[in-house]
Amino acid sequence: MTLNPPDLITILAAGSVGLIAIGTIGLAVSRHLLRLVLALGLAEAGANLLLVLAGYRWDAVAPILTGAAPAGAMVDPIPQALVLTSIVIGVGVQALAVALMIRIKAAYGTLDIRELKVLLERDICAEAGIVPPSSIHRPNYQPPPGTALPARVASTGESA
Amino acid sequence: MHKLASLLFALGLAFLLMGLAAQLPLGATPMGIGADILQRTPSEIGSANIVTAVVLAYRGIDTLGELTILFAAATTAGMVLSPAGGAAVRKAREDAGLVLRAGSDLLFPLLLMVGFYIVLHGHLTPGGGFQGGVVLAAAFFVSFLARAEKQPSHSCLSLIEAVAGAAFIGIGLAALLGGGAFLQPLLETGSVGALISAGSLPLLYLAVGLKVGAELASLLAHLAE
Amino acid sequence: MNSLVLPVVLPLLAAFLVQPVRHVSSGLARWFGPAVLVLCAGLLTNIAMTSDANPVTANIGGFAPPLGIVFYADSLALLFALVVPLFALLLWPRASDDRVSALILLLVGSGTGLAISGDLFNLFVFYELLSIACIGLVASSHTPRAYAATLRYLLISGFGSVLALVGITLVYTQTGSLNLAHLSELAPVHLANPLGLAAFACLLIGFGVKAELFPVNAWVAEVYATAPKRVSALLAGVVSNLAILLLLRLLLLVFDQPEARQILLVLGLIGLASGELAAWRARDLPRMLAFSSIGQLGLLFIAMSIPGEMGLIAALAVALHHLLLKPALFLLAERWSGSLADLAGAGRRAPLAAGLFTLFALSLVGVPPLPGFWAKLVLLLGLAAQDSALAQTAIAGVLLITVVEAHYLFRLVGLLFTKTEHSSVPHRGGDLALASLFGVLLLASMPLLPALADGLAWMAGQVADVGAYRALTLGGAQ
Amino acid sequence: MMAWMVLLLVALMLGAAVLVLVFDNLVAAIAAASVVSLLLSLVFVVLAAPDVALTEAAVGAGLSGAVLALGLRRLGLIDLIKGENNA
Repeated sequence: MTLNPPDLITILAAGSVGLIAIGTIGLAVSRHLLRLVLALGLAEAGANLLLVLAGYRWDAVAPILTGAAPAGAMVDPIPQALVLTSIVIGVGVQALAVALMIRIKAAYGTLDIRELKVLLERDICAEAGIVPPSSIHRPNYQPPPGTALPARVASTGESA
Repeated sequence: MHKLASLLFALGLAFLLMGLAAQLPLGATPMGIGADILQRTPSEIGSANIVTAVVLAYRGIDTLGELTILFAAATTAGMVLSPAGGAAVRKAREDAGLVLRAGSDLLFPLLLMVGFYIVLHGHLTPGGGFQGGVVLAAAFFVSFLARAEKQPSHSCLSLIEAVAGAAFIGIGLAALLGGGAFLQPLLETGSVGALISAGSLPLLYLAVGLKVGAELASLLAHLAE
Repeated sequence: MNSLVLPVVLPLLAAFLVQPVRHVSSGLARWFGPAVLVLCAGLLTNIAMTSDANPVTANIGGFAPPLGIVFYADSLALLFALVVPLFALLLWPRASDDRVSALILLLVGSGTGLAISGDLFNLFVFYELLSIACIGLVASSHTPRAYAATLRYLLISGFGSVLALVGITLVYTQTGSLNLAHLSELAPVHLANPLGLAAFACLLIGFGVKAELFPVNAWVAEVYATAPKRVSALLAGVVSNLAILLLLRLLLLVFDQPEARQILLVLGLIGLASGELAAWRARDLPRMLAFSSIGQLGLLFIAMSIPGEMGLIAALAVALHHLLLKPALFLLAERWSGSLADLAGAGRRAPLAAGLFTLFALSLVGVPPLPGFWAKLVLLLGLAAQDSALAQTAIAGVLLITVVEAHYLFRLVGLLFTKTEHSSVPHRGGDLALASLFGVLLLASMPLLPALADGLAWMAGQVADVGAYRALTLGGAQ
Repeated sequence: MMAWMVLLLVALMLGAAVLVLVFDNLVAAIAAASVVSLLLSLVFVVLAAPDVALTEAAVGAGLSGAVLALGLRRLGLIDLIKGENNA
């Protein structure tokens, strides 16, 4: 059975919505920092696809004047200009996240978001000189062997 | 149990978003401003690629913001990766394999040419400063990967970056000082489709291409250290 | 030669040129950043003076508004645009190498742009630039905990930018335009349906990350605790108020619907409650101030939800009060960044700092002679004017939460002045001079309250006058 | 005919996107993310948006793939010389 134009657009809308949903799920569920960054990239790709789709006309051609009289109606150029900007924003944020991840792995030794939250909480409490709240869901959390915890955190841990 | 909960959350979210997207008049969205730009570009700006006209002329300050976002991201990544201000100790790198060395000798000039082609034809064919800048950054990065002794001089890259960024704003300010408005297209529009056309747009895209190329080359070099 | 664009563009140009200037002469590089900020502040005061109080517009690229991008600066936008360079000048981070001064200049350029731009996607671009500059400044403290807090902040603001992009797409598919003035014409027809409300919700949560709105403010405590205190002061004071101004402009011009205001009221109430209770439980000063800033901004959202000019006056009063108070408190936090228990008796050795803290606590809670009281009074009167059940619960909520706020603030004030023989607090030299400057400003504003009130009322009138906004921008003034 | 091709493209893209989250080997996850970008740039070509397609291909597939792979090498999660990797 042949698919007529409106189906093309619903397929693409489903694709963009699927990408946003998969990206959001990845952000909500995954534990590894790199997977979170990839999921953020997916969600941004989905939003970009939706924005380009917003300017699409079924029977229109690309907005490039090719010398000959403009063949038919042209696609709306404004969403394409906006998506150009937002793709490059996405990759800028991604490069920044990778740089931060390298530093975090060097300092905390872990890239698991839940362990990181626990270590961050202990670090802030240690810097402020207070006992980390016992409400952390794994009270006697021992960081994986071989992680070089900043010295002060380790020391207050024993003395508290 | 965890997987099931996330699956249900996924289906619910997809269903909600699909309901939202189904209501959108996609395919027949109102094109008030877009149609107006399609008519006015050939005469007013003279660039064959109308998206370039929107990116650089009608919405020029968006692109300046975009350029600055990439500058901010690259600066912060550089600051995070080498807090000592670029004097990071460079691990001894040995030469890459024969394939990459031979390949990079062949690829470097080609990539450079393609990169500059995309940047300089931004107002005629699809492409422009951002895409060409990425290709230029790839060209420098391939040669950096292949040869161990090839060290990226961060100071020279940041100089190109600063000069190109200042040139972009300078062209905009020239329009402002010349009595027009900021980032008003200067010079005559020439005939649509000719290489020298669309006034100051090619110059702006050249500045964008150089800046993006230098920034991303130094970012990749920082990451690869 | 319309110079409204210069305060946005010159900081960006200076940020690009900081590196080469360092090569030219290191002496000049130290004063290059602050000099540009002084120039921008001068330009803005010049514009404010010469425009004799009617709004100024500037078309970017010379194209008429619905087609191109327009900068529109009425008195409120000029006030906020002036505040950004001044506060950045006051709170210039001490250990500032080139890259930090470049990021501060980017923050000023994008902040000013956010205050005066009149185009929806242009606001999104400046908002993203502001967010990355803030991320860079927080990461500039080069400690592992700052990097971890910054990465979580980056992920949340990344998700916020996805939502904001979806919101912009929804608005564009409905109206086909991005210019705020044009949108305010099309909105009653095209955006009054549930889809318009969905667009507002996406934009609200997307742009609400910086305004510490309820669902997306998980980053606040960690970032303000790990960032350098001067950066936290700048973020908590100036940047959150810029995000509020952006949301206020969207609410007034494009989404002027009762449902939108109810969303704001509910989220503001939740933010207020969660922020103040978390501050009550916090056990170190920086995080206590971070949570109290969430609470204050929740109060600001409640004020924004009040329709009409009364709501605007309340929102401006609370916003300016927050703008003055939060940086000062964070400057004090630099001196006492340890745990609250250690601060027992700290007031004995630093009477001026403790006195200032007491003054700020009194004004935050809203004790009569201080401006904090008047801001809350106007807010409660605005809420009382509406007869909806939601507004009544909001009044009850605000009063109850003020009790909690008073408790944890005066608990600390009492702790400061307790008599203890020994004190283990290592004294770091905080910015006492700056904090006392804010204190003097606060005290000086007390006798001028009537004049300030009229000024706010006139400003609110000008902001609420959407017709004038539309006429001036679409009228195509140069 | 064209709609069938687009259906295939979108199905492959969503499949690759799911694989990004499902793969436990991180290098494969990055490869899947580049595949999503590449297929997305093909979809942009179908949507008569050549500029955006070129940007998505150059920036999405190329640059972000390179940045992530370099990041992984710096994180020590892949060892280029020996080729095996530990997630």
